[in-house]
Amino acid sequence: MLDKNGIAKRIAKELQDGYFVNLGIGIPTLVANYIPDNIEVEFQSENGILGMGPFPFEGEEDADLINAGKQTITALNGASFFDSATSFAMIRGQHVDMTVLGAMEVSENGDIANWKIPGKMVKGMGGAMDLVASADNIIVAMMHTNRAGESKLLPKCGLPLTGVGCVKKIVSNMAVLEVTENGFKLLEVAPGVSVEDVKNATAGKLIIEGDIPEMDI
Amino acid sequence: MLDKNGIAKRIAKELQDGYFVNLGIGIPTLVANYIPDNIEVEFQSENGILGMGPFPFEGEEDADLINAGKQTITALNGASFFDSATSFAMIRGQHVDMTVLGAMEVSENGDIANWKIPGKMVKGMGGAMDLVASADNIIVAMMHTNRAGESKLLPKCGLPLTGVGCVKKIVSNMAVLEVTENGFKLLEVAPGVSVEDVKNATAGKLIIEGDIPEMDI
Amino acid sequence: MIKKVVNGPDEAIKGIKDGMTLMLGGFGLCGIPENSILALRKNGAKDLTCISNNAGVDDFGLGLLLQTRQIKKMISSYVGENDLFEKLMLSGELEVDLIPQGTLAERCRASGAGIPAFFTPAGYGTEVAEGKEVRVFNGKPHILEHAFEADFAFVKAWKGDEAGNLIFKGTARNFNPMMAMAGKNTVAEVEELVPAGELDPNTVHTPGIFVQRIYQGEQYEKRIEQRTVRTRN
Amino acid sequence: MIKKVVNGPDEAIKGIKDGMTLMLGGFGLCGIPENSILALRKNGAKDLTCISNNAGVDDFGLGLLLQTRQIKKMISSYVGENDLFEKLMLSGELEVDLIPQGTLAERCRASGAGIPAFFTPAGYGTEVAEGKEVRVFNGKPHILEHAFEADFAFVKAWKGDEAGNLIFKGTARNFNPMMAMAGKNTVAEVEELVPAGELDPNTVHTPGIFVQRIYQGEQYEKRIEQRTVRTRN
Repeated sequence: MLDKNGIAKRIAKELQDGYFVNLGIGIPTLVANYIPDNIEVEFQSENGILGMGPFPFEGEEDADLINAGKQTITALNGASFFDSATSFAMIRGQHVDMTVLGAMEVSENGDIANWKIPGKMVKGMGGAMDLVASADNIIVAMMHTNRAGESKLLPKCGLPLTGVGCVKKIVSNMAVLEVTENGFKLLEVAPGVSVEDVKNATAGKLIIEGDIPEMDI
Repeated sequence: MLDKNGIAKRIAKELQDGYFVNLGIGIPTLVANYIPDNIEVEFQSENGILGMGPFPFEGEEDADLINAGKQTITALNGASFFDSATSFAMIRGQHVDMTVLGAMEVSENGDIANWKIPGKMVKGMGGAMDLVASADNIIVAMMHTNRAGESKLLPKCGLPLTGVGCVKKIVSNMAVLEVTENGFKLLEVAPGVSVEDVKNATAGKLIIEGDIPEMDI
Repeated sequence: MIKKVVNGPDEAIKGIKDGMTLMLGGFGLCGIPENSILALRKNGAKDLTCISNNAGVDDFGLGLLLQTRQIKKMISSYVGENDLFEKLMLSGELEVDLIPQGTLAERCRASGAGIPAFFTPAGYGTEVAEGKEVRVFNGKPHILEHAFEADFAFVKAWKGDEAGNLIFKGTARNFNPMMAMAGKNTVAEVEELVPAGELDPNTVHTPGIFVQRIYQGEQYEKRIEQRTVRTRN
Repeated sequence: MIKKVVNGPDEAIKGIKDGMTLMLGGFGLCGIPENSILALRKNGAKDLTCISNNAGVDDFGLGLLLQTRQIKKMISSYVGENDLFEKLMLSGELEVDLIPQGTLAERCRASGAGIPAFFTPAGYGTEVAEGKEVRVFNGKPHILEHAFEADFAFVKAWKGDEAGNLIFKGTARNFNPMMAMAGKNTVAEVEELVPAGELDPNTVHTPGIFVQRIYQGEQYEKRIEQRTVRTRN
């Protein structure tokens, strides 16, 4: 079973040299800590920066330099700043190569819900709807089950949707799965997790073909 | 009867303090030479400058600084440069207060034709279609008749249109006219031109109400 | 030149009336029109509709106008940082229209650019698409979104000149340029106001044509929402 | 960082094939990708569709590719400065699609911004509107225009860095930023190429994400079309 950092580490292996990447809030943010040594990627934050760097040293925080999570950040060499319309032009226009975001629920046809729990919580979708509707390469970082132990990989989402049929890949604490026409296809299991465990934790249709390797992280 | 400079001079009297103005190629360009002393206006050129100044001194021409007529220009204090999409955002979004352009034909309902003579001349519409479709305050600077002496103020345009029902005012070498629901309303005649002369030179419906004053230029 | 420079925020908000629609720049607390918001609070205009990506925090930014119940309706993309907001929304005291962030930005730009409507893929198949026209382009469904209208737009820039030209700094740019384009009356507050001619025309982000009033803000708190740092090793 | 810097225009145009659609920045002869155009002429690719506001003059700019008959179709807003162009068009040797300048700019931007279509008032009631959907917004008729698609975009900037960031100068900016956004492969040529980190990120006009290849042009003629001057008194 992976912890949050483990999920981030596994997702980082999906990065390719030269990628422009948008990381959502939460686990996705951690991906930036595990970029493979032999490649370079550039991070885009939808509030208006390309070439986002690490947090500033103490005392060097700049209120005019934050990421989409409202955290103080820095800008790397080769960075650029731009307005929100240009930022979402990059996203909708598919200039961003990979999007990583969290989810409350994902359905076997790739629907995703992550912005609203009716009557309880309404924070808003922020840029998530634009991101999932636009990106070709969307990876969801999530826990396989909720706190009650119920599967978050469902036949159909129960919560209000963020996007339909858009999730291509899921990296959970238990497994890596591809969303195919026929359902969740199991690609890898986490260390210490059996195929049977994944089966039990997945409510949506699960496709298991041949031997399933253990993640290499 | 006015010459080109006279037309420009009369149009300049329509300028108001603080106006942003787009001047077309030809007679309209001359309007910049007759700005009343007590007001300031800013000229926008659709290729991407606001705050256009006079031609540069000899030897100071900059190939990277031209107007929409491809002439070398200068930039005044407070000028800004921008891309073509932003430039036409200013135009379509009605941020430009006054547009002056030439015409081959204008009809009594305010249609204008100025970009094409089928089979003979096709230079293109450039920004004219965006300008006439967007501006609330369009003044046409034109000769009242063509070289053959035929009226260019018509019941209906014969040439391909640039825009429909958009011209509000015409300043010709003979008169100032307002385009109303009922036709061309004569507002002023040029020095040495009689109401009868304007009547004879206007093929479209002409409205003459009361005494018509002579232009004060 | 027509005088765009006003004495301060109180003069800048002249004409604000109950029931008006306002746009306010900023992302989180970054690049928000601090001084204009304080003046709006002092002014007391109510039943306002505010178009702003976020709603501030409880005691700063637009949160100040929520405290005084001056806002009837918020049009935003993300409001997760404000407890009072959530309470007012769930109790029905506050109308809320949540829309995707990119759509919010583009609807502001469209308004300023004379584009009444456009198609976007964002929100297709979700609540956001309800009642909206759907059309397929290149095999992909899109929904039709419309330009916003706003009586006033309040933006905040780093530097500005007397002609209304604006330059933003870092990620404080965000929604400010599009909202400046969209406002019928755009009020810009700046950290530093200079005479026309001192800004390089090549580096201007918002040309002066989009700004009707401008003033130098008296004080900027520029509060940081999430102070994240690393330690020197 | 993935290597965007190429050795020169010949390497930059690799992948160009007969029948492709190209965008080329510039207004008149101002801000045109001079060196890329020369390389395209040397390359000889034909049956090209070129989206460019103008068509150059007889012996410079896109006029050079008209001379060699490499262009099958031009999509432009104004072509009045080119006699060969007019001849080829009237004789039917050259297909021409003339569209309003603002629509041209917006269709490029839309393409790069993932907006497949938008409404504009420009051209309503004219030849340009033929066959296009008309819809009334706020009492005013608009027509539906679609985003352009282009295989390559060629742009020219003043300064650029190794990350592909671009800064333009004066009115040489014009269509270049939108075309950079729109191209599947965007080739930028610059007068001065600097290492990443040397450009102020606040003054970048085109972020590097929109540029796939970049090189410093060997020579810039920057021909002036209408040299207008005043005399010192």
